[in-house]
Amino acid sequence: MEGVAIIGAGQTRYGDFPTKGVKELFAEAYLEMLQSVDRGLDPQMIQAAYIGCLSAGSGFQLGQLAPLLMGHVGLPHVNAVRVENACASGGFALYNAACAVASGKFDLVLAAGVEKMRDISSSKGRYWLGVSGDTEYERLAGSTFAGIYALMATRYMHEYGLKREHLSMVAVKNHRNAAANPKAQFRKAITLEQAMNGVPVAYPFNIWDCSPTTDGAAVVLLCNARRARDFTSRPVYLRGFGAASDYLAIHDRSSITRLNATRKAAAEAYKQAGIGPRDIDFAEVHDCFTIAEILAYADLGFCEEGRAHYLLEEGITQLDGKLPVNASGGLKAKGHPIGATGCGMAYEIFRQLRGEAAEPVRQIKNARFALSHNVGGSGGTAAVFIYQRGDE
Amino acid sequence: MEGVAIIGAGQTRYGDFPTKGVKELFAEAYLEMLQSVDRGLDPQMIQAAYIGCLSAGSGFQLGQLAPLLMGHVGLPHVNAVRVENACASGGFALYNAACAVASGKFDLVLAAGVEKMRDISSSKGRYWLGVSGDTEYERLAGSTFAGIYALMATRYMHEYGLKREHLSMVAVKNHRNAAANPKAQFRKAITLEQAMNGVPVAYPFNIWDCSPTTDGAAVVLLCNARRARDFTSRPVYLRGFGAASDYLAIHDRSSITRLNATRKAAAEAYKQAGIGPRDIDFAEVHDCFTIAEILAYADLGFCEEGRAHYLLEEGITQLDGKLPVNASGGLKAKGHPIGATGCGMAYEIFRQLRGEAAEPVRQIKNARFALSHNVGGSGGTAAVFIYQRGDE
Amino acid sequence: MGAHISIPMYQRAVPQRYRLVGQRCLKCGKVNFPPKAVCKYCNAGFEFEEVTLSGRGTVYSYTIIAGGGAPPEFAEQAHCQGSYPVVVVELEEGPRVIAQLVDPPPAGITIGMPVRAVFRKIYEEEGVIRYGFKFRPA
Amino acid sequence: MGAHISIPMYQRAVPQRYRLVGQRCLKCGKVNFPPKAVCKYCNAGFEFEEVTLSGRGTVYSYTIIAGGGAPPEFAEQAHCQGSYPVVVVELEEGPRVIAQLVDPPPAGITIGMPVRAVFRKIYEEEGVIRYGFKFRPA
Ligand SMILES: [Zn+2]
Ligand SMILES: [Zn+2]
Repeated sequence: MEGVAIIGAGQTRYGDFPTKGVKELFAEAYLEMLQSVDRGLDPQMIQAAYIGCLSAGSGFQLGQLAPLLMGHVGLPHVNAVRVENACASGGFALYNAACAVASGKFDLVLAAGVEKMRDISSSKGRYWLGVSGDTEYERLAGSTFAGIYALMATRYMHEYGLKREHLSMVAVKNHRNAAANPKAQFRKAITLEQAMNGVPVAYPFNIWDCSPTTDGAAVVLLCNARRARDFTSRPVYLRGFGAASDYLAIHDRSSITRLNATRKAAAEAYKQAGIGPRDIDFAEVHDCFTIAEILAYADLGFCEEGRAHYLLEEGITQLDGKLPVNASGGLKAKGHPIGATGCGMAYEIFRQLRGEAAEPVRQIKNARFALSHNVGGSGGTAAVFIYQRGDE
Repeated sequence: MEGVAIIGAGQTRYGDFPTKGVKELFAEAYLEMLQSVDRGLDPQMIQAAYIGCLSAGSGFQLGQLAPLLMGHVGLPHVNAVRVENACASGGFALYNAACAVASGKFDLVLAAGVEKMRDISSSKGRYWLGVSGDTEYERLAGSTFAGIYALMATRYMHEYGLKREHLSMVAVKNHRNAAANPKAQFRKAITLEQAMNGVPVAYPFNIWDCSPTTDGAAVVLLCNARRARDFTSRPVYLRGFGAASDYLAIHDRSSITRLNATRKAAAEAYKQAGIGPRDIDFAEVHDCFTIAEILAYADLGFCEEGRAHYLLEEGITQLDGKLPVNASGGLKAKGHPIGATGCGMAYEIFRQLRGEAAEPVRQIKNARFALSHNVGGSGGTAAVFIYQRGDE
Repeated sequence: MGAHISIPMYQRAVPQRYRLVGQRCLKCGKVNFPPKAVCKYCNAGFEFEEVTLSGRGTVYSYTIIAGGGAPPEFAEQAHCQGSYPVVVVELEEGPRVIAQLVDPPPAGITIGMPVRAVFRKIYEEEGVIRYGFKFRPA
Repeated sequence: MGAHISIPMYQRAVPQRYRLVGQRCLKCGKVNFPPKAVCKYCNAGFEFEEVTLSGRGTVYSYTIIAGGGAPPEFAEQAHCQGSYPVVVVELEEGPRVIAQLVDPPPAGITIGMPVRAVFRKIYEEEGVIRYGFKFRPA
């Protein structure tokens, strides 16, 4: 297998952009990616593209979004395909782009994600978004996507003594981080009191426990590691990439206080990278709901099962803690344009590891290894990536 | 790069199955695939799955169909992802499964496709199917999917003197082939007169120029070529695989009497296989409309541009001709369950090259190399595969 | 359209929705619900006998869907009730299943609480009432 | 839902639909229509000046959509007209574009026939009439 490096990355601001469609969002991220390749690149050298998207632009383009986007940016003949695993679509785009480079068949492959969520009324949006789980059973039970994660949270509280405050501590931390991120959707810190008293959504969640609907796109360019320094003086290496799935319906799973897809994906990524959880300097994890970040801590090996909320109490995952998690603000506050999220995490890590976090206050210093973690729906799929700073 | 072999394949009958949903169709093809692995296989050895689907079961499961299907057949934790390029979704599933094996990361990878098209009323179906092209422009012009291919046909007639009869000759040939295929949707030969006088759909097409709506699934198991004979005495090798895209809207293309995506994908596949069009003994090509098979002949190098209809006049692509095309009946008469089509072609070739065509009358003899060709929509994407018989 | 359950799709699962028909794996003896093509316990058995579940079980987890956030096909119910509980129930035959809880106890839902299945209207769409099981305190 | 063009999406393309606004590539000088982020002729230019197309061109290819097979949002038109022609037009500035042809000549449409753009109702959906260009014989 060939080594894989990231040599460029771009991302739109996340938010609500009525004047931009899916093509405009993608092009904006793509052009920023091109500019980030510091030794220059002829775009016609790009050979393949993997594009993550769930709703295909709020449903207008059900088929073949990938060639539509590539034709829009002057790469009409590239081998382009859409990959879809709900909220992990971007992560699976990145995973399969990495496989394509690792196979030796291609030297330069694009991984991208895009979602235009705010073009449709919220009633239609609710139809689209569904439960991101097993529609035939979970949706017919009257549950929403929030409801499925809420069922996990209630059980976790029962088994491990998690309190309502712990959920809110995730929201407070991630909003604080987003406040410093110029590309985040919500640039506003919130208090613990606010976070605990939002409008109810699905017990035990209130509105502050839930990620928003977001327009956005992210693009990452992968390169055979042997050629990376032709294009940039500061590549970031993708040392490990893992992906796995689980029963889509939570009622089919043996436990709902862990995500087996994350555990299997993480094991694959750590093994390939030859490192363990203790080597990770910072991480971007999938916090579509506050409980999701809490589950991720143990699933990724940052703590033992059932002990995740103590990491929050101890401040370990704050920006100034020992293991910052979601320095970007996370899905919760940076925003969650479904298909883009997995690639947007890679964008954040690429910038952080190169010392290019947009504001000095949010730059994580002396980091060598980072991890990103992208989950599909309620854990039906997951992808985990391990990155290494390249300038050593 | 590692070599890639097909060691098993299964396919449902194609047709209209009111009692079977997307899970049941997939399971039926999967279980036939398992049985075809003649030296036996522990399914738990399967490491990854690529699943092609456009409509996700007529729209009920917009996200994460892949883990839903894998959980249904006892492989809940496999790395599973949906890939989508409209009618080429199955071909891109096969392509990416092949890349995954070629990378050396996996030894056993599933490529599958499924489509449940007949669960919804035809008015809703027409919304779903759209134009399989650039919706924003082609659909707003009032065109259908048939209309887009009809525009290609009209121009082809103008440039190269193609006649209405030539279109019908494709339909007659493929219906004749399907009549002998027990898995085909239409098992009935038609006369040239019938084929020329069907109900109009979009000039110059009538109903006999168009593929039907179809329920169906197909599953192919890929293996690292070095391990193939552990599982079967008669592997089929995937010697070349190519994929490419083009402008999605036909008005953006420099020519509409050729598919550049097919040409680029074929060049990649031929180069990898180290053979040329003259080495191909038979082919399954993408005949969603009769003109599509005619375009494919030149795009795949079987003749020069503009001379495809002479191959029909000379009977070269008939079952008993020098280069049989669509022995299965093709999309036209075997049926076209969108996401399944690309993998269904691989199923047909796997069976033919192993001497297992279900009826002796349709067994192609002494074939060594075969080709399959899967197109997305009106040519926005294409994938081409070259297969070699393994028992020599 | 979106996450729409078509009428044919709904009809194919009527034995499950009306009568909780599951399947006992002939290889490992465990009961799958909803049905699978391959047993989810042994990941190997693919032959089954039909078994109708008792509908008795206990609450494994719960949530309360707030009215404003209900899926559109449940909007009417949410409007009338303000909010409604959804539970995961562990059935006495082994499988867990997700459904609504009716008549929740005034003191609140608790994990471990015994419940039993009841047959109820789920919602109406395309002129067809979708019926199925919900649970109520036993 | 399906292949639905939302109102915001329609509105973003109003300059194209109402006034045929294209873009001249500052690198190669060619005219793109519909607009692209990167020029489709040189695959390199990404800076453009706006140019309003004349709407004059010739028929590059054509089809006639039969009434029964029209997309649902065009069903009313198909019902009234029985069938309607759709053409690809090569515009005098270079780009080709797809649209309907109104008032087709009684002797039939021919490739190479001169046409010009006219502003027409396309269809009505969600209470909003979508207007845009069609072509007619010049
Ligand atoms: Zn069993
Ligand atoms: Zn240019």
